[in-house]
Amino acid sequence: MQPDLAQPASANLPERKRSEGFAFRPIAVRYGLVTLLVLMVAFFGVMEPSFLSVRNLVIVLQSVSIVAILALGVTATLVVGGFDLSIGAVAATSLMTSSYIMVVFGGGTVAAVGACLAVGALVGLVNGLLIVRLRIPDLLATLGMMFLLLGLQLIPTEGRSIASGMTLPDGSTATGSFTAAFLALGRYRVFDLVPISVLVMLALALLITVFLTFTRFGRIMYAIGSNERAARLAGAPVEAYRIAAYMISGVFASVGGVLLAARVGRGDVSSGNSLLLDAVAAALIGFAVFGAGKPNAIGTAIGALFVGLLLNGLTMMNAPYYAQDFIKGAVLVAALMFTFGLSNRPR
Amino acid sequence: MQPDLAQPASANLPERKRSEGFAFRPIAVRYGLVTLLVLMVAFFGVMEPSFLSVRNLVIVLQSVSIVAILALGVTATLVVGGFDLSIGAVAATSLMTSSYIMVVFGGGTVAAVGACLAVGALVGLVNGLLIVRLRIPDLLATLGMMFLLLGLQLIPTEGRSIASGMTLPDGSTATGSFTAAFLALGRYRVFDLVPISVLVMLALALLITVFLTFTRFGRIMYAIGSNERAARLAGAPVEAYRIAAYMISGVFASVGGVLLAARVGRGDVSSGNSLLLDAVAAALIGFAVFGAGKPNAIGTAIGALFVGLLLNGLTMMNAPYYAQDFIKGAVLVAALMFTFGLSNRPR
Amino acid sequence: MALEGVTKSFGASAVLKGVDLFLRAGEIVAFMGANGAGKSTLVKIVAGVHDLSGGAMRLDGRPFQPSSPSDALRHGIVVVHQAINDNVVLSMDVLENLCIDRLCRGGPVLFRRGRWRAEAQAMAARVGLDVPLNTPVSELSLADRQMVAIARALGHDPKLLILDEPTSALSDAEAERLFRVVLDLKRRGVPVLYISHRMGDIRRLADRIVTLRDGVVTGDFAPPLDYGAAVQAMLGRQLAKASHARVPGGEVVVETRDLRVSAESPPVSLSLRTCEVTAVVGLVGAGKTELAECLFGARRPAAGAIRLDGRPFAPASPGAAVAAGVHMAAEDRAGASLVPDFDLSQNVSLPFTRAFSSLGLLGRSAERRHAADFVRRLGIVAPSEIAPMSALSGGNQQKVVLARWLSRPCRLLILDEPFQGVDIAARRDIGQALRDTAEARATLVLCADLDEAAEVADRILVMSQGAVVSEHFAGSLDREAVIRDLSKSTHAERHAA
Amino acid sequence: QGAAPAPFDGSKKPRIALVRYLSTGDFFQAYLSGVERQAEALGIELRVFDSRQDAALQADMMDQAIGLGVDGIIVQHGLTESMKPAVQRALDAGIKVVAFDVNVENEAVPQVEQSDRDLARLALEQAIKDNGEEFEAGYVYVAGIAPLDRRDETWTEFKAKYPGIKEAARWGTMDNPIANSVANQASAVLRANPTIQVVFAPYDEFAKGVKIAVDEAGMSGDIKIYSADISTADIAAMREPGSAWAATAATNPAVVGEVSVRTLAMLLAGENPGASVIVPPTLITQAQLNDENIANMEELSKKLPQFAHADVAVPAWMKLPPR
Ligand SMILES: Nc1ncnc2c1ncn2[C@@H]1O[C@H](COP(=O)(O)OP(=O)(O)OP(=O)(O)O)[C@@H](O)[C@H]1O
Ligand SMILES: Nc1ncnc2c1ncn2[C@@H]1O[C@H](COP(=O)(O)OP(=O)(O)OP(=O)(O)O)[C@@H](O)[C@H]1O
Ligand SMILES: [Mg+2]
Ligand SMILES: [Mg+2]
Repeated sequence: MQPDLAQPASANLPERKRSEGFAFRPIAVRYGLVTLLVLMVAFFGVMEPSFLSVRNLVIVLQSVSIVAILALGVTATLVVGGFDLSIGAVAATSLMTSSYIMVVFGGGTVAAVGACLAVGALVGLVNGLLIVRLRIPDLLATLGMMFLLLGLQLIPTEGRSIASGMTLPDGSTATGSFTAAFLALGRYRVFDLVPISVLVMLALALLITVFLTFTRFGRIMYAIGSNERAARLAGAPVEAYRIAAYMISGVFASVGGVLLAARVGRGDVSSGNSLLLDAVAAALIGFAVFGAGKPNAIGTAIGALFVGLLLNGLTMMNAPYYAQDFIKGAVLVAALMFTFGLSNRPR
Repeated sequence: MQPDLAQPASANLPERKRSEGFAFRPIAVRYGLVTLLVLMVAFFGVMEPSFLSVRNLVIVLQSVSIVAILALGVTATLVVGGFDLSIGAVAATSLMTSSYIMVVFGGGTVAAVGACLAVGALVGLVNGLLIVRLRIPDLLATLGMMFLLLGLQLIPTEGRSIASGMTLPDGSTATGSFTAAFLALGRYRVFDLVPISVLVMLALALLITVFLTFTRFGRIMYAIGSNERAARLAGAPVEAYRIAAYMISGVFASVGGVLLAARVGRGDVSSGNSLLLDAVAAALIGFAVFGAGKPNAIGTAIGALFVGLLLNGLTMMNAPYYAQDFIKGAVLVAALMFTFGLSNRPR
Repeated sequence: MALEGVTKSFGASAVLKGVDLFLRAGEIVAFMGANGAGKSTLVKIVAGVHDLSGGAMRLDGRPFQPSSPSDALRHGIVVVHQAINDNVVLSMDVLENLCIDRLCRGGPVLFRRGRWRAEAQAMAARVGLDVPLNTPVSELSLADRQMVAIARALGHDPKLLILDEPTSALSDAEAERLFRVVLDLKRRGVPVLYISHRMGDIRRLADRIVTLRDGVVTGDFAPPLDYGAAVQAMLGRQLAKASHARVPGGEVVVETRDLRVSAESPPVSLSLRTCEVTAVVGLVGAGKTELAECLFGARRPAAGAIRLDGRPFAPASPGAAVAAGVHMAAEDRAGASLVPDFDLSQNVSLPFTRAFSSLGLLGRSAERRHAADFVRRLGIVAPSEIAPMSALSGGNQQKVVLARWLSRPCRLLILDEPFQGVDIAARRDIGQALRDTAEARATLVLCADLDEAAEVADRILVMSQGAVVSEHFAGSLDREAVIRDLSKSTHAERHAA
Repeated sequence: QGAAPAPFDGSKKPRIALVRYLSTGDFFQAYLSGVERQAEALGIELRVFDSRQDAALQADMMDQAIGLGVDGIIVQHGLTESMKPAVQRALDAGIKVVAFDVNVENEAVPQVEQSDRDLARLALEQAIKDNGEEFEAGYVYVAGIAPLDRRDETWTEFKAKYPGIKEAARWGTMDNPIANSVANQASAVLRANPTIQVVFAPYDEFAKGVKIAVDEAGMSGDIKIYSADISTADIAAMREPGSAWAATAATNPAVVGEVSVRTLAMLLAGENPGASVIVPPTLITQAQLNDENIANMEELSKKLPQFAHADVAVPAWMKLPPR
């Protein structure tokens, strides 16, 4: 990436000489996935001209926005060498929380959104403490948290979804309703075109990219993910960073949940498991983008876009859902073969 | 733990004085989860005497058997430092394959079971090759495989469930049906008490425990999981072992699928949805059993049993499904806090 | 800095049993002790990695109790730890590694490489580290990684510098550059605690020697330094004079013909015989490790042929090499040899599980007996033969690696930097053990340090830039000539280029 | 009201179990509440077993219920193949069984049904009434889900019967949150097929998703959605100004729950409720909701008596839940 070097490349560093002649491999590795993306767009564009309309591309962005936001959050935990399985459940919990606050407590937009973000941060904090202080392995702690939240979010309504006028477990009727401002988060379109969720996604993607790639905090997080011991010995407050990563992940997931609630307009009972898998897929595909080979925010965003475009195009072409799953899997595997198989990283 | 050394401790072996005083921590770490299990059983037994009946315990075993088999398979991949996200999809594919062979092709029991095992081994092989040869990260390769299989299994029937007399996509009617022998795999009870799936689970648990713990192959797999490079430089054929681990996982998952098909008696598209997460949970809880802190087969089996007993007991006590999720998550987190938080492993 | 009655125990085993130590400004204190004496433990207490179990520490007269490594760093205590991979982040490049601790301490939020480049270059230049700043550290040799760690440590303005066996992976040229910087720091009044098993280093640097044995200080030697007495205080016994007569080689076991480890490297032709211990010395980066890897099947040579017992030998993998009777103890102990989750006995038996199993089932007691035997023979300091690796000191971990590869007969035994972190006495013993068992196999030892090589070898080959440039023999060793041959060094060439 | 026969004469507190295949979502929650209410009215002790869409577990739970020694079991959904032997085991143990929405192929087991075919028929008839016999339709469907498969049969019949109905696109997914995922798909479909006039989405989650997409595409004026099932949230969605959701056909799940318990109670009392007990569906249109100003399920029950109570399985002695 850096055209660095004060000294001329020394003779016994063979890897510095790569640039002589046209090297196909590194280019294939670096741009393979992006090329595939472009080809895919071109193909769908030819097959179905309306695919390439601005409106449709906005639709694609909108459809990936929530997954992308979750994926960006989980990327932060991947960077510090962790993994957050609870994001789907956090999003579902946040969906229920915001609905509950507005519909049952009659709360306003700010209260609803604020409570969700607080819940996300709190869950992230608890995850982080379980992992850092009690040294529960990441997967295990967040899996436990996932089950816990899946149950917890249904307890207040006894498994009912939340809508204005619903009957509460105690027999009374909920009097609140979704506020217009809250619904606007899901429905208002800037310039009558771009939904707010897309803007939120773009903003968060930019934020986390800058954070991870260009700030010293990001550097330290990568260092922790690569060699926690060395980072600790170099003076990094490893615990604090790891907890912070889980809090980022929790907050992002809760933002996803808020946008979901605003779009759906009710507190839908859902496990969020599909969100989890799609977000994880996006974050992992991100490894392959630009041959990064490690978690990175830009890659995650492109990974989410990749899946979104693919599914949108296939839906336009009337492919049934199972064929979409199949093609999604096949394209994923093929793209990864391309990227990882060609890169000759040493093992 | 171990009575020391054959030789009298040489001058530079510092003496071990552990046995002075009662050491609470190591015991809590080692037997914490098992104690919790026993307490749980006692509690449910008191609250609902029929919980402790032999029949009910057999029901628990039967209800965990399929998840446990998948979890045992995924344990093998965890041991070599990998992860197999495709197990749920493999089980579902195997369910559909066996049904398709019997119902559409009119095949026999042996053909159906054989084909499933072959599919499982093949998927494992492909996973292994993707990971080992093309160096795609484990999570990513198996996630792609998962989506691919989820779609693929639905293509032959266009998403319909497979049952005798079903209409095929080409308009004809399927003439075959589940063979009695195949259904017996799910329904026959030895001594009119123990279902075959329980026996299969116990046999596989024993097999994989012996394999991982007591054979040199298992030893080498653990070495690969702990330091792959060191294992390779100690002469281990690392690639072969890692591929083998994925094949074990694939075959176990397909056995789970066969048993599921035999129990359900139909190629049902939605069966197998929750298998992945439950199996992963069991395998991860296994880390905590006996304070192992690493993947292990006995722990996995006990982990599966733990969840099974909990859910069975809660059901008996009329807890609604969401409360079950919540309690499952809470107990999981509590158990893990206990085990990992107390162990003073260095970081 | 002063330590008063510091004690430390892990569980029931007391490692430090009341250590008193003080460091004055501008003084280099050599800290000597046999493997497992507790040196690194002490270092880690000062560095805030471990809590102390008892006693007290003072810094500038004030009580000092670092709660974490970052706390110690803030107090100006800079440490290069013994385990090299604890000092570097492999996935990051040289520049990032050089400035990571600074990033942790604060500064502008945005990380701009440009801002750090000049500084990083200065840090690298100070120790003569000569690699592009954007090279990922994972691609560096162990020695260069060590140099990165040292460069970072020296780049601070430390109040106290602690170097825990910094030269174990270095050859004389790098070590000399390190010494110059350390001496420079000393002149500026920085106290230095220097831990090494190399007498050469200690002779060069030490103002004072403190010896530690089994967790207690057994000697504090002020100038004029009596090195013999210090060694005796550290070991608790006299060290026998080491000298051996050259044993001539027997039959040829391994022969390489025009072997090129990579397309650019020169051809290497050598033959290794039974009975004889051959050492290859060369500066860091001379290509020793690469040659060894070719013989062991861990690297595919670009050209040339190897013959083993007269038959062509082209191992496709380390597994094939082990099967053919070629054993190699790799250079990177933590990365390439030890399995952290395994206990001592399991680490010893790893390549030879077949020998301890019947029908695939492992015989645990035979395995443990075997390991216990080697614990005794190599003097490994460990709670038991089933101790986890994390409970062993660095030198003792190295001995475990050696025990592994010495534990079965073989045709060719390759030891790449076998004496990293091994104390003087143990080095003698291991050298003796090597020589005693050399009869039935060819033995190849790769060392950056000439003293180590001379101690064990019958024949010494000097390697420079991938080529074997001269051959010397024990008994008639002309050190000056060897050093001259060595100094046609890679680094000299590099600078010329 | 005649004297109640044993065991409802107070001689003993009967115990029954509800063994469920599906439990997540409003329909199932409402069904459960109906079961609970009717059980309470009859003085029955109820045990609930949730197998969460795990057919094998559902069979295990049947055995668990048998082991508990209950007097009767209601099987709520499930697969014929896995439930048939399990139900037989229950019958062998002398337990009375009622099945809701699953055919266990057993004469001794009465079937409670909310006729899915009728649901689809009502909705589609309304679609034809509103749009004529010729229109371009979108269809949301996921195969392999039993009630959807049955509704799909009716859709296939209608297409054959009215050749003017053209199915322009078909989509659907069960990825949760379902409404959100279906909305994503529907957005793409509507871009590709802007001429669609009618969407048949025979499951309220599907309809909700389509409605979101239609709103986002600004096409609420051009498209009408017909669906099945209803909940409080659905009512709100249907009643939004300019909502594209024109009509839905539904049975009141709570009523179905009550009927299930009553059917079992008749069996326990030794009476014969008949081989199949059908709860008739009701068509609910947007206009109706607006005219009557209905905001939730309770008001719907009040305003549409046929929705509040199904006059099936009500022998004279049957105690009904208070309303
Ligand atoms: N985490 C631990 N748990 C138990 N014992 C430990 C632990 N760390 C070190 N020890 C023991 O403490 C003793 C001193 O170890 P230390 O690493 O300080 O030795 P050292 O003097 O640095 O030796 P070397 O020269 O080999 O580096 C050793 O006997 C070791 O077994
Ligand atoms: N993974 C790698 N990628 C690129 N270059 C490497 C790699 N490992 C080593 N080198 C370079 O190859 C050259 C030879 O390295 P080698 O490790 O064989 O030297 P050596 O003589 O064994 O030195 P050392 O004393 O460091 O072990 C060195 O210049 C080194 O920097
Ligand atoms: Mg040490
Ligand atoms: Mg080397």
